Amino acid sequence: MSPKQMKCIIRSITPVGSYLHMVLDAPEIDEVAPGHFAAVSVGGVGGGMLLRRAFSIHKSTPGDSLDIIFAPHGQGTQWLATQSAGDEIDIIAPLGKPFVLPRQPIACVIVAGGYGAAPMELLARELRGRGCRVDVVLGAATQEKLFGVLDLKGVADSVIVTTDDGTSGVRGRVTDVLADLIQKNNSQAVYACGPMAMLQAVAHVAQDNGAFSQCAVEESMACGIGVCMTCVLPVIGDDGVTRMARSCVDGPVFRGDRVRWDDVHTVPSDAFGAPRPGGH
Amino acid sequence: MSPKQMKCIIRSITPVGSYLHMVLDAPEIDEVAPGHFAAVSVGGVGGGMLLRRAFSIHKSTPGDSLDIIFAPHGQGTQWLATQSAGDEIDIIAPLGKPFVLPRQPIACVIVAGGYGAAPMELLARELRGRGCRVDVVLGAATQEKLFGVLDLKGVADSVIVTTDDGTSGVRGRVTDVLADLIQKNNSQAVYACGPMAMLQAVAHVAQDNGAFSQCAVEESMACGIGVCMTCVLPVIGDDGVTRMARSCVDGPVFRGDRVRWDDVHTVPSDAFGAPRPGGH
Amino acid sequence: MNVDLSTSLGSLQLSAPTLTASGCAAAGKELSQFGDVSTLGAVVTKSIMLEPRSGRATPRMAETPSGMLNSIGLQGPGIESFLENDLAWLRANNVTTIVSIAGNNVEEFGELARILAKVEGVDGLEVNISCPNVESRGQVFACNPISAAQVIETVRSVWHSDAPVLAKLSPDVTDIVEIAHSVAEAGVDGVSMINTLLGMVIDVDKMKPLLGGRTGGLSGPAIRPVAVRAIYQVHAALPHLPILGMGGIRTGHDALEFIAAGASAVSIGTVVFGDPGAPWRIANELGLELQSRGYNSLSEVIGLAHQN
Amino acid sequence: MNVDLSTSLGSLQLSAPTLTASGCAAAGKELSQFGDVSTLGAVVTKSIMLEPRSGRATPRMAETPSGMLNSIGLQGPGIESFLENDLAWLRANNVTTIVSIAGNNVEEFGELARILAKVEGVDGLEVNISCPNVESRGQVFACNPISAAQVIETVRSVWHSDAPVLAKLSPDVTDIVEIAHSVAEAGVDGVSMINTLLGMVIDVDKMKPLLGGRTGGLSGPAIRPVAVRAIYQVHAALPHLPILGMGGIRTGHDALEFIAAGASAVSIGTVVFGDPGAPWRIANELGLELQSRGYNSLSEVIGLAHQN
Ligand SMILES: Cc1cc2nc3c(=O)[nH]c(=O)nc-3n(C[C@H](O)[C@H](O)[C@H](O)COP(=O)(O)OP(=O)(O)OC[C@H]3O[C@@H](n4cnc5c(N)ncnc54)[C@H](O)[C@@H]3O)c2cc1C
Ligand SMILES: Cc1cc2nc3c(=O)[nH]c(=O)nc-3n(C[C@H](O)[C@H](O)[C@H](O)COP(=O)(O)OP(=O)(O)OC[C@H]3O[C@@H](n4cnc5c(N)ncnc54)[C@H](O)[C@@H]3O)c2cc1C
Ligand SMILES: Cc1cc2nc3c(=O)[nH]c(=O)nc-3n(C[C@H](O)[C@H](O)[C@H](O)COP(=O)(O)O)c2cc1C
Ligand SMILES: Cc1cc2nc3c(=O)[nH]c(=O)nc-3n(C[C@H](O)[C@H](O)[C@H](O)COP(=O)(O)O)c2cc1C
Ligand code: FES
Ligand code: FES
Repeated sequence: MSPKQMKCIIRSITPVGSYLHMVLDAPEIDEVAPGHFAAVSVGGVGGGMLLRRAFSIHKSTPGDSLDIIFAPHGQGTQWLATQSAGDEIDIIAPLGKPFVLPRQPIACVIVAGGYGAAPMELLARELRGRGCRVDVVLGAATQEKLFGVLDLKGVADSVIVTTDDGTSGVRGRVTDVLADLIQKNNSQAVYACGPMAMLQAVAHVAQDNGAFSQCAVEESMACGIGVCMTCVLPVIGDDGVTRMARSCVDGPVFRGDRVRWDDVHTVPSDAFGAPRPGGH
Repeated sequence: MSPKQMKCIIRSITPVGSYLHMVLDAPEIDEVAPGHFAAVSVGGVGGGMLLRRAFSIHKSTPGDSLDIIFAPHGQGTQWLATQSAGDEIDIIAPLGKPFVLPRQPIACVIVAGGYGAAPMELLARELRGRGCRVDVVLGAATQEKLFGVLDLKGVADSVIVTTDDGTSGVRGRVTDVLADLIQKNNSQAVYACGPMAMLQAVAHVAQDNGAFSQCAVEESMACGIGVCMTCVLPVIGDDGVTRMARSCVDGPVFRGDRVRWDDVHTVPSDAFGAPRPGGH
Repeated sequence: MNVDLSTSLGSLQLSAPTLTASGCAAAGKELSQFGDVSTLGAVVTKSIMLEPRSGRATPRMAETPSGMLNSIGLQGPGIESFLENDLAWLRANNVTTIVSIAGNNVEEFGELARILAKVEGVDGLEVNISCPNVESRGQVFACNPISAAQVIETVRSVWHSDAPVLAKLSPDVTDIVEIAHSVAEAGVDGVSMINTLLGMVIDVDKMKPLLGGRTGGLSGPAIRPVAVRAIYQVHAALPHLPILGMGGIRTGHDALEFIAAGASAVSIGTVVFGDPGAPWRIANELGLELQSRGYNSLSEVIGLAHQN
Repeated sequence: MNVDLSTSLGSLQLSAPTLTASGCAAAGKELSQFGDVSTLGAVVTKSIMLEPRSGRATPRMAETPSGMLNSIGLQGPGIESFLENDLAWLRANNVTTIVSIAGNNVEEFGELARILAKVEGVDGLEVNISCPNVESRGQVFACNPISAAQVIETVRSVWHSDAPVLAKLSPDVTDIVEIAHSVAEAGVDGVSMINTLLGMVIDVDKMKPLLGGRTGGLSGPAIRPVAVRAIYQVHAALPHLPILGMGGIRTGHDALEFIAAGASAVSIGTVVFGDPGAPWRIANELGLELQSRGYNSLSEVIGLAHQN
């Protein structure tokens, strides 16, 4: 389906750990796939903030509602946190390329850091619906920054929690337990969403252990719809050529083995159209 | 008293005709005199509006509350109209030079156009408290734009209403009835607040009929506290010299016979510091 | 609405007064999810260069009060791919198209114009001279009346088409009227103004400029008063030179300011990022603004603020 | 807070890093209702001219997105009255005072400096060269490296005081580094930047420029990225030239951006209109920003963004 710009009434906004869970009335929304995101206007009339904020779609019921999970962080998300049930906000959804789902009922691992877990319940349900085994690793810096543990326990075959400070689950990083999990279940696909450093590590562990990975990246986006070219990162194409791909329309989900993680935030010298010695 | 910057919780916000009546919790407010104004921040966090909006103080109880009456008009007042009881706004009050009150129990006329009536109940009470006779003329384009009719009826010796379209009271302008009123009661002072064109007409009628006038003007203000020099108008000083006076600190109340009404929005060539032929 | 919103830029008739701004709508395709781009005045495409170009390192944007900075660095596929894919799509969809071109030196501008002169579907050329001249220590063409004129003369000499050539001016100059005079003499059919202002945001955690490209271009409503002033000045000096106005237009009311200052049509840029439907909405609002003030057509309002 | 916020502008030691911006705090008295102005780095007074001056017709201001336009036209009482009333009040209240001066021609600047060199209580001079030179068809001094230098040389030649002389630069130039070089060679002890950008708003009901003076100066957070860029460029070119930074500073975080870009102290301008306590609040916030990042003093952060 193609994205729609909609005015939505906030049905509820509820704290969940460090996050806020916002449910929107979205009568115009169609089918949403896991990994799709929504772009939300912030700041209101006469506001000084021009750009939308991107959030993974947590849940959605066609013709009815759409949920997001967000962390009050900078100016825009802080404003969003002050909104209440009954207030109207403007969103565009669904946006981006969602996770690619396996055709076969293979064993999969879902890995998420912090609010990166937002789209994962939807994903886990889809995978289970296709007969896949689904093991989950959820990590965060500390307990309050975990999201979705209970919900995912209700869907997945197993859920392992890691926290940097040990306040919940295993003390450590998601990658500390990932290799074992892949080995044990002979997992063939890893689905990941979270901070870029985590994604990079996950992609490597997956590759080292013979699994395919799908990573939802998070890059600063001005438009979210593919027209501005701000959200790029170096991604290797089918032809082996590295291009500065737009994470909003070519992503946010990319194959983990195709993103040049070490070169994110740079333009590799062998990228398509990169500056040549002596100018272009 | 000197002005204070205060965070105030909105106690209530209620429509009155075309206007909104906002009552603020203002525990820090001291004594307020009729003609003082308040400057209100608009737009909230990250908002694009830097400047405060000025409103006459309608009522105030020291240590307790402060009321304003406003018309949702441009961007800032429209934002203000979306605020609700319980929300916090930032105000500076009291500002400006209030109406000068007579020492003797003379007969006075109060003339107001539209929301210009906001400070007039307070003024009428003060004047009555000094033993003055108080007659009131309230005008507006149409009935919904009248303000304070009932309240003033409760305080004043008489109230005449005029509307341009005749939807309430006498069809016509406040000045249509003013001369008669001054003559009839031998009024010695006229107090006015409203649009500049009305003030000009009132000042002339007062002068023609031998009365002293005090006019609260309304000029675009950037700071409201006397530091920016945006809010000026040509006013004749005690020394007979015309100066570009700041309406926020030298006013907003000026003697009607001292404002050079025809020259408002210009710099008269005989004003102090006016450009001389051939440059400065 | 019975207000005639059609307008023109030199010989190019536009059925609607709002266009997209270069770099803010790619080549129209993505935006077509939010409206029919063939009903816009025109799509002005992202500035295209001869060769494919990767652009600058990220971060490429920073939100600023009522504005944003960008340092894209003209990422694009190069003219060949542009013709095959982007222009082909625009033609197939009957979109009025103004192609924006950028070069590293005068010759590249000429080469691009030569190529584009030969193809169908180019309804106008916007020459983005607000980019650095690698042969002049990176000085921006539009910041120097002589190099600005050289670009235009070179383009003009190979441009054998009726489609208008517009020069896109930078506001980062001491005297924009001087630059406008210079490109007018060099033969442009009109000017587009304004491009972004050079700005910077510092990341105080990393203690370095936030953008990968260090400096970036400031756009959005923050710069609107600068754009209106620049257009007013140029229209006052060169009343017959058509102006495509841009810089922070968010509403029909804003657009009317630009028209009154002297623009014949307007481009919608940064505001599209927050509101992809803006180019259509603003055209509609502009009609209502004109109607409510008793005007029958947009054309009668062009430059009207100069009469009072 | 155990962060040392003291700083300096040339020979002038400042106990606090925030100053008022010229024209945004009159001569300090009105602001003293909201805080003790003697605790600010300094009060920079509204630019004063030789003669009393009425300023421009109203309206003199327009709110714009995250900014405002003003066209005050340097209304003021003239130097004599300034000394008698304003400077006397500042001295009596122990306020560190930087006097801003403006002239219609080079001689007037010299005359003002000559007068001020003789009086007590002038801790610094800010030479507002961002005003029109009536002898050069109204071109702004700060827009021309030669006339900018002439003003500074003339002031310098009569300024026999240790108090620093700062030149206030305009951002409305093609190359602000060139102007900074020029005034540095002419002998300034530092530069203040930036003054406002030239802008305009059209009143589309009256169909004419809204401001009485037609154009006005754009200030406020809208222009902050332009200010940061200008300061960064000048500090890169002239690392030893002290900079007093200004342009849309609203928070301590903003102030830190300016310091990191190369400013030694900052002036708070337009934001004072909405928040008269801002100069004190921002100094405090700046201290917290430094503390939370582990810095012990403001001075160690000046220009730090150039190292990464
Ligand atoms: C595809 C995608 C999905 C996301 N999903 C979620 C989610 O489910 N929950 C959640 O809490 N956050 C999510 N984020 C991150 C979220 O978009 C940012 O935290 C948010 O934009 C920050 O806005 P702000 O107002 O707090 O910060 P500000 O500092 O005010 O933002 C300024 C500008 O920078 C952009 N920006 C700043 N940080 C980020 C960032 N980390 N990623 C992208 N843009 C940024 C903003 O969009 C804005 O344009 C997602 C980001 C992307 C790209
Ligand atoms: C001393 C004084 C007392 C006032 N008392 C009242 C009152 O009791 N009730 C009431 O409804 N209004 C009152 N006004 C007018 C009120 O301040 C303006 O209607 C209001 O500022 C407009 O803001 P806006 O957001 O609607 O318009 P915008 O167009 O968004 O305003 C833009 C800028 O222009 C200024 N501005 C615009 N119109 C006016 C105006 N008419 N007067 C002054 N500044 C203006 C605003 O303050 C703001 O800075 C008073 C004005 C003054 C000066
Ligand atoms: C992300 C981005 C990319 C841009 N790319 C170009 C470009 O390629 N060529 C060009 O001439 N202008 C480019 N511009 C400038 C815009 O076309 C426009 O002139 C400027 O942004 C002011 O208008 P606005 O405030 O409405 O965006 C770009 C602007 C932005 C924000
Ligand atoms: C109302 C107003 C009046 C000003 N008057 C002067 C002035 O007299 N002299 C001067 O050098 N700068 C003057 N300025 C410019 C400011 O000092 C400052 O350089 C500019 O506004 C940018 O800072 P800001 O965005 O913090 O206001 C004035 C600015 C404003 C808004
Ligand atoms: S955010 Fe604009 S292209 Fe991706
Ligand atoms: S509003 Fe600033 S001096 Fe009056």
